Amino acid sequence: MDRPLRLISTNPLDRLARTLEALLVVAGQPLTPEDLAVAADDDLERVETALGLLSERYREGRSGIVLERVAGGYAFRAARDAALACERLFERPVQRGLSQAALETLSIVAYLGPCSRPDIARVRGVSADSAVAGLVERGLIGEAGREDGAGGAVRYRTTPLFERVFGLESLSELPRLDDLGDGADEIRDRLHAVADQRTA
Amino acid sequence: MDRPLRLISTNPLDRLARTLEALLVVAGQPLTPEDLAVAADDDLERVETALGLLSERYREGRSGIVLERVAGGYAFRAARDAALACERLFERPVQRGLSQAALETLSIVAYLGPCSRPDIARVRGVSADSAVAGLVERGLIGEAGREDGAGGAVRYRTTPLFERVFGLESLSELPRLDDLGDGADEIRDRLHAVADQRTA
Amino acid sequence: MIVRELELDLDAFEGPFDLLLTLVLREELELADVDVAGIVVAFVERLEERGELDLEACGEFLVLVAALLELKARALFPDEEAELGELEPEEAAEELARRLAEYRRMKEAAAVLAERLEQEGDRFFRLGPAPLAPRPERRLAPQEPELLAAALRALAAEPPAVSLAHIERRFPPVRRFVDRFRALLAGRRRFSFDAEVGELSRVEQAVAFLALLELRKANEIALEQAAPFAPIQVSRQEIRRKRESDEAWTARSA
Repeated sequence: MDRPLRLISTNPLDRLARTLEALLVVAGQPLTPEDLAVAADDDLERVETALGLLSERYREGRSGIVLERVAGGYAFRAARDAALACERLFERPVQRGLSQAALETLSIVAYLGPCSRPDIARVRGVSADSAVAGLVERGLIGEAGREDGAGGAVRYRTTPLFERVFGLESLSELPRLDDLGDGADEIRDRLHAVADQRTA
Repeated sequence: MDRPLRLISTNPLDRLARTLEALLVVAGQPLTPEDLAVAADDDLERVETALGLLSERYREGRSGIVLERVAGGYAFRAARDAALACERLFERPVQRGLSQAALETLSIVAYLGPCSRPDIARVRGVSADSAVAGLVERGLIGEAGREDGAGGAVRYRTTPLFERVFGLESLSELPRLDDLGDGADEIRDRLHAVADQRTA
Repeated sequence: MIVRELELDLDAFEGPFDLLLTLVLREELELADVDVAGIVVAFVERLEERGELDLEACGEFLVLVAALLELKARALFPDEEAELGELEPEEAAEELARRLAEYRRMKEAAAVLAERLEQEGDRFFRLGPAPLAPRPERRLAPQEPELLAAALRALAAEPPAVSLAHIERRFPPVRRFVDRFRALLAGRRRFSFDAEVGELSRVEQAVAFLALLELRKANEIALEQAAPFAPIQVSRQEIRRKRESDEAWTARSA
């Protein structure tokens, strides 16, 4: 009677999926399919298939544990409908109270790639020191060597945690800089609207 | 035919179980039933019942994620049959080099003697907090009392492990830096002067 | 229509225009955050509602907004007046516009991030290792002590002067050409400007021409051109040459 069940439970792909569950629940950060294949000592294609199974099993609305694709890999997180419960228990030191200055600094580092405090100050027009220090402390940006090799100003880049907090699969998911118009078109349109009203 | 299943999936206890799953997958330490009851805003008895359900669902042989009852409460862990895979995941290749930030911090502590984070930050021109934390975690530097007695900042010095890694019998075997000045104090002054210039 | 009572509804400020001016002047409101274009649009819309052209109000408004814009531009680039001063006004304006556009794009990017944070706020995940996970040992290969010495030497090295290289590359300083032309004229009485700068880029030629004007203004050179677009001949000013040759003579005889 329980034959079919047993068959399923000893299915090698299911075994692999269980191994992946185990790896994902102990990992401190997202794991790439390659990481998982190496650790599970299995081939990449099968790992991808098993990840497909797990994504289905651990999805919003079905499970309290959700498997998400983020920061270049896969990671477990809490289901969105448990957010309120999570808020009662856990601090959110990373994202709480990010100031406008911090967000601007973060955008500059995310878009311009490794850049120094003087680079950031040049774009923002004001010193970036405290914003940078705050972002480093939160772990959203980290050091990436110095300008001109040694001796120059320290450069910063965004961390995988940044992608995780903002729910990005990778930095390339950010809107392209070219698509962030300078707003001139919108202003022009509004002015034209007024002008049209006038002649009407 | 699927009536009973449907009943289960909308059963409030199952909802509670999902919330508990979510809380447990986010937690960095074991959670007590009391913690869980507060966070889930539900009563303790129901939480205990739901934990029973989850212990059944997340058990050895059935799932790669196992719910474990430990001294401090409940926590998810990897299934035992995934132990080898987990070992491979955590087994890190021997790291070949240190980051720029780590190397700078280490050289300051090694050459200038016990220093606090503010000391290191002053020479580097940027916060040393994460570099110091990283070096402490790997055992290359350790605490060495506080500045000005009890209330001051913690100072750090290099450890015996540091000497082993760098192949030194003692700190006096560090390469000489006569070109930078005579003794630690003079070198420190010079480093401060350059750092001030860099931030100017 | 009273310009000062213009009601504004901007991201950074809500209220009458004169209150905004007061707050800005008291430095209680960061001008960098104020959307000046939004003020202009609000004014034009108000003007349109009234249905008649109030010239006096327009004049007053223009003066106030121009002042606000200038303040804003200066606030955005506090330390760079000297740098921008090296440039010709048009180039400086272009550089300012470029940077304002860049800043504006970054502000929009920041808004995108803020929105994303809002949407993703209900995603909770674990920071750091799992409660019962093994703590891996991070082993480090043997290191060379010389690395430490090199790191400290690098920290003790004089920092490179704040690099304006990217500006200079595009806009060589006028000074460079002033010096170069002076040196040329120390050796001979006259030279052909066109021949001298013929192989330079257009930008460099333009800056070289500015240097000529500078030298002419200081009365150090005379410029001749046979016809419009004909080659420009540059020669030393006679009076100056005389004095210099006297000095040279004295020096040589001593």
